[in-house]
Order: sequence, then structure tokens, then C-alpha cells
Amino acid sequence: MSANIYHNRKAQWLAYIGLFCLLALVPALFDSPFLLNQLARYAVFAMLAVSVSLVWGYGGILSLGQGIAFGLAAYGMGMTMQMQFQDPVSDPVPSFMLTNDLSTLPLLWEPFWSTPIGLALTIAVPTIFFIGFGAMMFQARVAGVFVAIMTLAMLAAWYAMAYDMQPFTSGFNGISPPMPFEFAGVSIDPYSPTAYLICVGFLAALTLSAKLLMQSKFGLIVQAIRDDPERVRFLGYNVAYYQVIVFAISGFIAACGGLCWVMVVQYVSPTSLELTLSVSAVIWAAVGGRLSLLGAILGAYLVNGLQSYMGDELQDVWMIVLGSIFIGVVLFLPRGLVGLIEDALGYFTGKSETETSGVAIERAV
Amino acid sequence: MLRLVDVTSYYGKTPILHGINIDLKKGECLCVIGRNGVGKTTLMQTVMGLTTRIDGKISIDGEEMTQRSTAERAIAGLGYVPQGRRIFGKFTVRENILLGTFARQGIKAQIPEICLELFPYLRENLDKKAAFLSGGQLQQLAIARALATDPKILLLDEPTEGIQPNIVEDIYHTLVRLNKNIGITLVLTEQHIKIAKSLSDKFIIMDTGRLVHSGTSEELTDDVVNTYLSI
Amino acid sequence: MTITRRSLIKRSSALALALSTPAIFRPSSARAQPWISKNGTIKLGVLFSQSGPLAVVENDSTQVVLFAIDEINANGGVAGMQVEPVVIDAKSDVKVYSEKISQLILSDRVISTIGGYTSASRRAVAPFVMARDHLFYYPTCYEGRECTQNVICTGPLANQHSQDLIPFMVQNFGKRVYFVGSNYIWPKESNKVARVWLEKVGGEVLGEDYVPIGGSEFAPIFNKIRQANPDFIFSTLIGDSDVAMHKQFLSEGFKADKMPIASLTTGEIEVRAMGAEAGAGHFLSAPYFQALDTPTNNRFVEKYLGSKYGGGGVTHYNMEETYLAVYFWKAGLEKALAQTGDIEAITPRMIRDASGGVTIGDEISPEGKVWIDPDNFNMWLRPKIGQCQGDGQFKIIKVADQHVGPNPFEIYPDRGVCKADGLHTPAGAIQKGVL
Amino acid sequence: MSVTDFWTPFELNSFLNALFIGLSIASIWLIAAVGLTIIYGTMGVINMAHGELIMLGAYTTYVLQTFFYIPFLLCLPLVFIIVSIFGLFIERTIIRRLYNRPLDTLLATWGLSLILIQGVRVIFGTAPKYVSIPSWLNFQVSLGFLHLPGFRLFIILATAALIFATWYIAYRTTWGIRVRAVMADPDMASSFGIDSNRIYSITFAYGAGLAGVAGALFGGLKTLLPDMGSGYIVEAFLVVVVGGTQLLGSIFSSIILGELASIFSYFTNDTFARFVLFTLIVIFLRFRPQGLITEGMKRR
Repeated sequence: MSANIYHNRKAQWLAYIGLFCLLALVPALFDSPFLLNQLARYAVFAMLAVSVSLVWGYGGILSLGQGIAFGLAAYGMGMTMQMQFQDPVSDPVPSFMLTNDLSTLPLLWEPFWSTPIGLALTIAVPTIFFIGFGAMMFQARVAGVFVAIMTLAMLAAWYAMAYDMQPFTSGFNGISPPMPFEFAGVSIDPYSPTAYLICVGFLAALTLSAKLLMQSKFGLIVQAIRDDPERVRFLGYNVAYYQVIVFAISGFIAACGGLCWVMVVQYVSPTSLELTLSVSAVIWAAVGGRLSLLGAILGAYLVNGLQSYMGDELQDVWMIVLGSIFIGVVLFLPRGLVGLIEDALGYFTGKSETETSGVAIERAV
Repeated sequence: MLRLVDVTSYYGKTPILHGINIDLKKGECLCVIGRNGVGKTTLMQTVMGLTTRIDGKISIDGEEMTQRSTAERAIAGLGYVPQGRRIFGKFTVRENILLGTFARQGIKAQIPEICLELFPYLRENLDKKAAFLSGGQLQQLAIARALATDPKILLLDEPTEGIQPNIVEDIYHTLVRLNKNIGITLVLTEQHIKIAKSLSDKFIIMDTGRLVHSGTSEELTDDVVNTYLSI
Repeated sequence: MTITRRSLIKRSSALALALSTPAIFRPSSARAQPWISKNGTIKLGVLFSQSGPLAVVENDSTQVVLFAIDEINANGGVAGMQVEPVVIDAKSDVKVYSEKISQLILSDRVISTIGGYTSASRRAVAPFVMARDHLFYYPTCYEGRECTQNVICTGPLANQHSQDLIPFMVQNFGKRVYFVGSNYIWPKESNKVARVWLEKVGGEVLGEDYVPIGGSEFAPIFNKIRQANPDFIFSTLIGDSDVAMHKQFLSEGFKADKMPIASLTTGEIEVRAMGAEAGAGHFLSAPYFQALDTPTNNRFVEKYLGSKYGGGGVTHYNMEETYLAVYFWKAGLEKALAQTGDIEAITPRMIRDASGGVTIGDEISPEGKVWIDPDNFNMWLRPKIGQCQGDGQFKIIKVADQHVGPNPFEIYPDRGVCKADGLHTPAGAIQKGVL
Repeated sequence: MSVTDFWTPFELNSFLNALFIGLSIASIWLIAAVGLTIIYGTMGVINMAHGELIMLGAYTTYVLQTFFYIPFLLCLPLVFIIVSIFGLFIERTIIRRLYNRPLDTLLATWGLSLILIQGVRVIFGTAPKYVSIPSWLNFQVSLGFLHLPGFRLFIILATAALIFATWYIAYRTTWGIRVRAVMADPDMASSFGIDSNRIYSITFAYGAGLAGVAGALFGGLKTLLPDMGSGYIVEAFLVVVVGGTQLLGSIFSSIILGELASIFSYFTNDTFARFVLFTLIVIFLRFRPQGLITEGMKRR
């Protein structure tokens, strides 16, 4: 059983490190600000896909609400960047508020004067929300489809909120901070290698930590819960506790994605909280392979890359192609594209692929 | 009538039954004996086509059944009284029996007289919700429902389990009548050795998914029982 | 720069690998290239949605830009060079707008971009447009109260819309008004401006309701309207909601002659979508109508609808404003060229600076003479009021006596005045890039 | 400001009218959700493409009206049949392979919805289409201060008729017995010769047909755009889940949700009403994930 190199932990770590090294080398190889910015966006999408892979592939919780964490963080970052632009004395209130009949800065916005506090809130608020929301769901033993529906309803509620609270969020139009993000006195141009490397750095750090975590005892229990929550419960584990933690970690990752997103696009609007984005993240993870963090990353890069670079003739039918790919993956490749890689590696290096693939689902990579 | 040749049956990828051979003639009554969890119910479900995969051959009246769906088997003449009855509680008695008629050839949606004749209680309570019936009444309903399919072979999984003794007797007589008078082939699993012995023509004993002993009911001696069924 | 880098090195060894290579310290070589090269063509970005919900309107915008470019190229191009449109489908997704604007600026190196229909798309591209000192033409009505140095708007501002419409409606139908709009900034701003005009003529707002963009359930709102019984409804609904409201207006039993809808949005294309029956009798304030009977417009309508781009079957104000944007761009570019003399030296910013005061006369502009305000770079135009007829076309009831100037901060005088170099606040400071 | 600016003062007649309108909204939610209830309740299939089936219904009506000059009333049964056939096709090609994998049906049907939206866009273009409703429906019902447009009344009646038909089929025909048997215990049902695959196919087709009729009716209220269906899917799902995936439950939940939506938007505005409503639903599901009505339904 040992032989398929796909299941070899050393080989896996090599593959992860190799991928991130490759990504980190991009600025050295291509001198194109546009490409860097675009790839930085893909890295952000990859973070979202990783968060989906973690919560769904490993935790067995299909959340359609990853956009909540992403969107809340995006607003936090947007507010931080907007306040970096405002001047406390001469121009303390963002322009869109003045035209929404707010003459003083709302209390909600006050903490964002300070960049460190703003950043901390950007990450902490979504994570804490996910802890609370997760605790509410999982302690009630909500599972499966009902988690999907509840996260969907929660997402729709947040969307309506961001949309409606126009004086605080600028509503549908969104907030576009006029200046790039500034940290420790350095302005981070969204097109610069710095911005790109920050995104890739976040992606690498989050993915590798998540992988480490999933190989730990905690991760094994999480995966056991995915396969059979009742059995784990009978063994005396607090299933809800593990589910809440893995849900919160996925929220944390998505929040980091939201933070990086606004750094590279300098814009935040309720579209971050749209259902489409959250479901797209699920699609990326599923196409690449939700049982593997690496697969999710590949899925995000691949789908978005195809979308951007497909010829104009195909743009018309792109959604049809995407939909078909997705249906095909669900029907025939439940392990996604990395499932194919696994089978191929198994074919060359290991035993018969049918045997290994059966095991692979239980022993996700 | 019912023939199983080297049947192995699976739940998921795990084999539950191993190499079962049965040959039953028309009008015979076969009793499947064994301790709990040895595969008696699985055998019934295998014959009915309710397991994931079956290797080997199953035929009814010479007709190949192995690859047929459950519904097709029911139409071909298999009636099924499952363990625990599995009556549709939200349905009325009438609707429950009507369900059986869907497997009939020819006239449907009409309750065959035999079902009500055997169980007068059901005739009087046709519009009662099945959920309100007692255990024995439910068993009667389950048998009536299976009879409505006009079966050639009736599979009964623990027909006397959890039923008060006086009704057990009723059911025993009903089964005798179905088998001896009407000529329906019976396969039943039974814990009561006494009932098994007096009702059936043949028996098989199962253990951990395998057929370990078989014979005519006369051969079902205390020795055999002690050898295979003692704890 | 170094501080960030150092701290990053600590974080990840993978990053250190990349940082050790010198390439990233190279200055971007692209900057030295001219925007327009002498032996090439002039590239113009066209960034509208050809798919998704916004395509309803924006598809026509793409078509009319291509039509105008064809027209310009057939007449000798700009400064003797041919114009090459770089058309990108923004898929009705602000993420795509924000991604593709950088592609247009950095990869395709278009000298300017025309695009957008919603304020959200304008705001999504604005940071990049400003950071790269690009020039973006936003060819439709908007709320104003922005003062950037890189956006030229060729549609009417909120103040230009209602200054004639509100008095006209009050005079003809009565003083009691109900406001209905889509739930975002432009309708809210437009309503604020409309209130100002309403107060001047002694009108009264009975209620104000907003539905989500795309929302189509108007029963609760019509319930309130029935209760308030206004003399007319002032609508700033966009897209689907606008169409749904007009259809339900009919089925709720309201009559256009008793309680007409005065709209800033319901043009020919919307009427086509709702059916002329639902549109008939209501009013629209816009600078342009298909029915405008001038030689230039008749020629424009006939030529456009006859061309391969005219599949939509109607012309409307949004389309005409987009058409003007192309000609404003041409005029601005030519003026900038006249000032510098060297086409390779032209930058997007030069075109913008040269555009102040640029005029397009009757002979080209279907709506009549228009020009760009040299201070805030929005358009001087003559708003018109039309009433929709049974055939889906508008009858022009009133044309403003004279051109009305754009005033992005009209109802926020204490914010300051928008000038070419930024927002001049009352305190004397100059704010740049006010969004 | 959206909350405070126009907090509509309470006024009895108007408020009663709002309650009345709530019923009208409820009928729309219900008719959008009824097909979904049947499909989900019977088969455990989460059909994310349900909104697109509604959209197909609307476009089919448009085609029938515009190119075949078929009167509106006659369109309704035709749309039902056409969309049912399409539903049958979907069931045979995609859904059938995913029984017992409810989360996967959710994903696959999401993919399907992308295909349908873009497919319709490619065929019909981006310009909006509209369905014209017969002029005899342009009347208004006034009962004192209560007021209802004729077309709304028509939708309420059509919804009631479809619900009744569905109830009749389920509880008064042998076909209904089969469907309910498969719902309750597929294995036992097949032991009585009921081909559950066939039942699933036809149930799915029936649910799809109902969605088609809903689309035909909605066409009279709003514009036809390829993505019009996505606006209904969230509400429809909430109706189904809050109701407990049963016909009766869906009726109750759509009435409750429709009334709440109407009352909230009476006092505040539509967007804020959605926020409050969705949050309430999340909290409700936390305490009653099984929904309003749960009588013996077997969950998958």
C-alpha cells in the first residue's frame, strides 16, 4: 500500500514548497505590473479556495458563507485604507459619508484611524463571528444541507446589510480608498512585487499551517468527524468543538483573503458578500480537488486563469464551459483534478489505482 | 421455484453473505435459522435485491433474477414481509394494502379479497391510519400487503417477533393456510424452533454469512439445534 | 520599502528566494514607451458588460462606441491615425472591471478608456485610473460630488436633470410628490437635488422608498403610494426594477394621466423592455431622445440603426452620451496634439487637461451643442423633457432655454468647489482625487 | 438613514392593506417554492437550478406568445409540459447519478444553472423580453380599503389551484400513494413493484413543470432576463427549509415570510427588511432545523 508517491508526506511537502517557490519567483521572471496584480488576485482567490477545502474537504461542512468572512475583512481593510487617506484635522470624514448626511465619523469607524487596530479588527471580527456563528450551528448539531442553507441565509443577510447601511458602507457603490495601502510608512503599490509577494506569502503561510494542522491529531479528529460524526461522538470527543474550530480557522483564512483582496484592488463593495463569490470558491476547490489544499489552490488558479485568458470567441460560452466542467467534476471526478494526478502517480509508482483511490478519500492530502 | 447458486452479497464493498446455495420447489416452505446478526435478514434482502451488489445466480421459476431491480422481482412474484414490518405509518390501512397491488400483473388498485378474508380486523379498519395499529395488527397488515402483490414466493422476516402469543398462533395458522391450501412457497426466518419445525419442509442454518447446515424439517433435531444455535 | 521587505524575509523563506533575485528592483521599463507610437494605431479601451444583467444597457454602449470609431476612421481617423478599439467584456462584475482596467492601462496601453454604466463600476476602476494618471470617460448620468482629475463624464449630473423636470411636473400635475428609487447613491443624491428644486416651487415630498437593485416587488410601495395619493411619482429606478414598476403601475390600476411617473431613467430602451403600453404617458428628463427632430439626429438615428451595430432597434440617451464620449475624446486628443505637436509625447493626462472647454457642435452631436466644463470636467447640456407615446417614442415637451452647467457639489456648498486641480475647500485647501 | 428617514407611521387601513399584500407576496414565494418542496421532499435533491427553471418557464411563455401567438392562459399548461420535459431530461442525465449525495446535487445543479443562464443569453441575447398578460386581467379588486390588482389575484388563485392539484395527486390518487411510499421508504416501495427511479423522474419533471408555470406568471410582473431566476432561489429555499420540506409547511412558511416581508417593508424599506428576515430565519433554523412541520418526514 505504501507505494503511491502521492501519499508520501515528504513528497507532499516538497510539492507544496515547490509550488510556493515557483509563485514567489514570478516577479523575478516577469516584469509586468499587470500580470503581478492579476496573479496577486488569483492568490487571494486561492486563499478562499483553501478555506473551502479546509472546511468542506477536511471538515465535511459545506459552507456557502465563506464570503461572509471575506467580505467583512474586505470592509475592514477598506475602512483602514480609507482612514489612512483622511486627515484627522482638516478632513476627518470620508467623502461618501458627507453626502449621506453624516457630518461626524460614526463610532464604528473610529478605531480604523489606527492602522494596526484596523488590521487587527479586519481579521478578528470575521474570525470571532465565525466562532459565534459556528457555535450556534454546530452545538445544535446542524449538519449537511442545513449548514449550507443557514450559511447562505446569513450571507444574504450580510449582503443586504452592507447594501442598505449606505452612510456606513457607501452601499452598492462601495468604498474605493484613493491611495494604496500604507504600512509602517511604506506605500504598497497594488502592482508592485511587494503587494504580490505579500499575497503569496499569506497564501503560503496559511496553506502550510493548515496542512500542518490537518496532519496533527486535531486534523485527524476533524477528518474522522467528516467521515462519521456519530462514531467520534461516541468515542467521547466534543464534535461541535472541533467543527467550530475548523469553521473558524476557515473563516480566518478567508478573512486574510479579504484583507489582501482590498490591498490589491483598492475597492470594496457588497459584491464581496454576493452568493456568486462564495459558490465560485466552492467551485474552485471542487475542480482542483477539495480533499487537497494544493488541489484547491490549483483549482483557483486554473479556473480564474482560464476565465481571463480564454479567447474572445469562447467568452460567450465560458459560463457554459465552466458549468459543464463543474458538473463533470461532480459526477465523474469527486476528488477533482488532483484525483487524476493521484491516479496517474499511483499508476506509475504504486499499486493499482482503484485500490489507492478508495483509501485516498479517507486519507486526504 | 427459488434457486440461489453460489450467491455472495455485498453492502458497499464488504461481502456479507458468502456462497449461499438454495433450491426450493413450488409449494415448499423453507425456514432460515440462526442467531442474531448472522445474515438472515441480509439473505432476505439479497433475494429481494436490496443489497448493493450480488455475485452468483438467483432465479425464480427458472427465470434469471440476479440483475433485476427490486421492483422487477416484486412483479415477477416475490412478496416481502420485512423484519419490523416497515408499515407506512402515515398511510391508511387501505393505502398500505393498495401499495402491494402495484406489483400485480393485471388488475391494480383494487384490494384482493384474500387479504381481507384472512384478516377481518383490517376489513373493519380500512380507513384507519396505520400508525394507530398494534404490533400484531401491523404484522397482519404487512402480510396482507405482501399478499396483495399476488406472490408466488413469500419472504417473511421474523413474522412472529415481538408479538403477543395468541396472535402468534393466528399468524401461524395463516401461514399454514397460505402454504398448504393456497400453495404459496414460503421462506421465513424464525427464532421459535417449534414453529419452524412444524411449519416448514426444509431448513437451513446460517452462521456469519455462511450456510452451515441444511436438511428437511425432520432432520432439525435437538442435536442440530444445540450444535449450531446454542450460545 | 526596505522595512516591509525585511519583515517579509523573516516570514517566509520562499519569499527570500524571490527577493534575492535582482529583477524586482528593476524599474518598470514600460513607462518610457510612448502611449501612441507613430507607426501604429491609437488604442482606445472599451470597457462595458456584454454579458450579465448590465449588458441590457451596456451592450448598446459597446456597439455605439464601435460605430463612432468606424465613423471616425472612415473620415480619416484622429490626427491622421486610425483608432483601434480594445473591447473587453466586463461581465457585469465589478471584480472584472477592476481587473480589466489595469489590463487596458498596463498591458494594452490604451490612451484612454470609455466604460461603465453603474457608479459601482466607475468607483471600482477609479483607484487604478487615478494611480496611473489614466483617463476614463464615464458616459452616463451620475450623482456628482466627485472631483477627480482623471474622469470625464459626458452624461448629465443630478442638478441638470431635475431643475426643469420638477417645476414642470409641479406646474402641470400638482405639488405632492412620492419618490421611488433604486437603493444606491445615485437615486438618493438625485432625490436630494430634486427636493431642493421642489422646495423652490413649494412642493412637498409625501414619501421616499428604495428597492434593491433588481428588486421587482412593488406591491408594498404601491400600497403606500395609494395611501399618500401624490400628484406624481418621481422615479430614479434603474434596470429591471424600473420596468417592473411601470408594469405593476398599470396592473395596480393607476393611470398615467392622473398620476404620471416623472423619471430620470426610463428611456427608449427601457420602454422597449416594458412594452409601450406600460410606458405611455410618463415623463423623462434627458438630454437626448430618439425622436429629437434635428438634421444631425435624424442622420445619426438612420445611420446607426442601419449599420451592423444597430441591432437594438432604438437609440437612447445613454447611448448618445457614449457616442459623444468618443467624439470628446477625439477632440481632446486633437487639441492636446495641437498644443504639444508631438503625438508620441501625448499622455492621457494631457488629453484630460486639454479637454476643458472642448465643444462639440450641432453638426456632430445629436442632442445639440455641448461642451466640457473646464473646471469640473462634466458636460454643459440642454436637458429636455419628453413624454412617452403609445409607440414607445417620446414626444419632446420642453427643451431648456439655455445650456445648464454641471455642478457636482451643488447641494454641498460647504464641501467646496471642484476645479481642474482638485476640490477647493472653504478652508483653502485643495483636495485631489475626491471620491 | 434608511431606517430613520422614512419610518412610515402606523396607519390602520394601510397596515391592513400591507397584511393583504403580504398574502400576495406569499403566493409568489409559495409558487416559486412549491416545485422545490416537492423535489427536495421526495428526492432529497437540492436543486439550485430551480430559479433557472422558473426563468425557462418565463422565456417559454415569451416564445409561445411571440412566435406562435398562443394566448396567455393556454401558455400555462403548455409551459408546464415543456419545462417538465426539460426537467425529465435533466433528471435522466444529471440528477439520477447523484441520489443519496444531496450536497453534490447542490453543486451539480449550480453548474447547471450557469449553463442555462448563459445558454438562454446566447439564444435570446441580452435584451430583456416581456410577457404580455391579457387585458381582461387588468382589473382591480377593491373591498373597502383593501385593494388588489387583478393579476395578483390571478396569481393567488393559480397558486391555490396548483397547490390543490398537487395535494389531490399526492393524497387522492394511486400515483400519489406511490410517490409518498417512495418518499417514506424507497426500499419497501420497490418491494411492491414501484420503480423508484421512475417515480423520481416524474416527480422531478412535475416539480420542474411547476417552476415553469411560476415563471410564466412572474413574466407578467417583471422583465425577462436570463438571470432573473437567481432572484428567487434564496427565498424559495428558505420557504422550503423553514417549512420543513412539506407542502403544508411550505404553505405556512411562505405565508409567514411573505407577511413579515410585507410588514417590514411597510415600516422600513425592502433591503433592510431582507436583512431582518434572513437573520430571523438563521436564528429560527438554529432552534428548529427540522422546520415548522416535521411529521414523520425521513431526512437524508
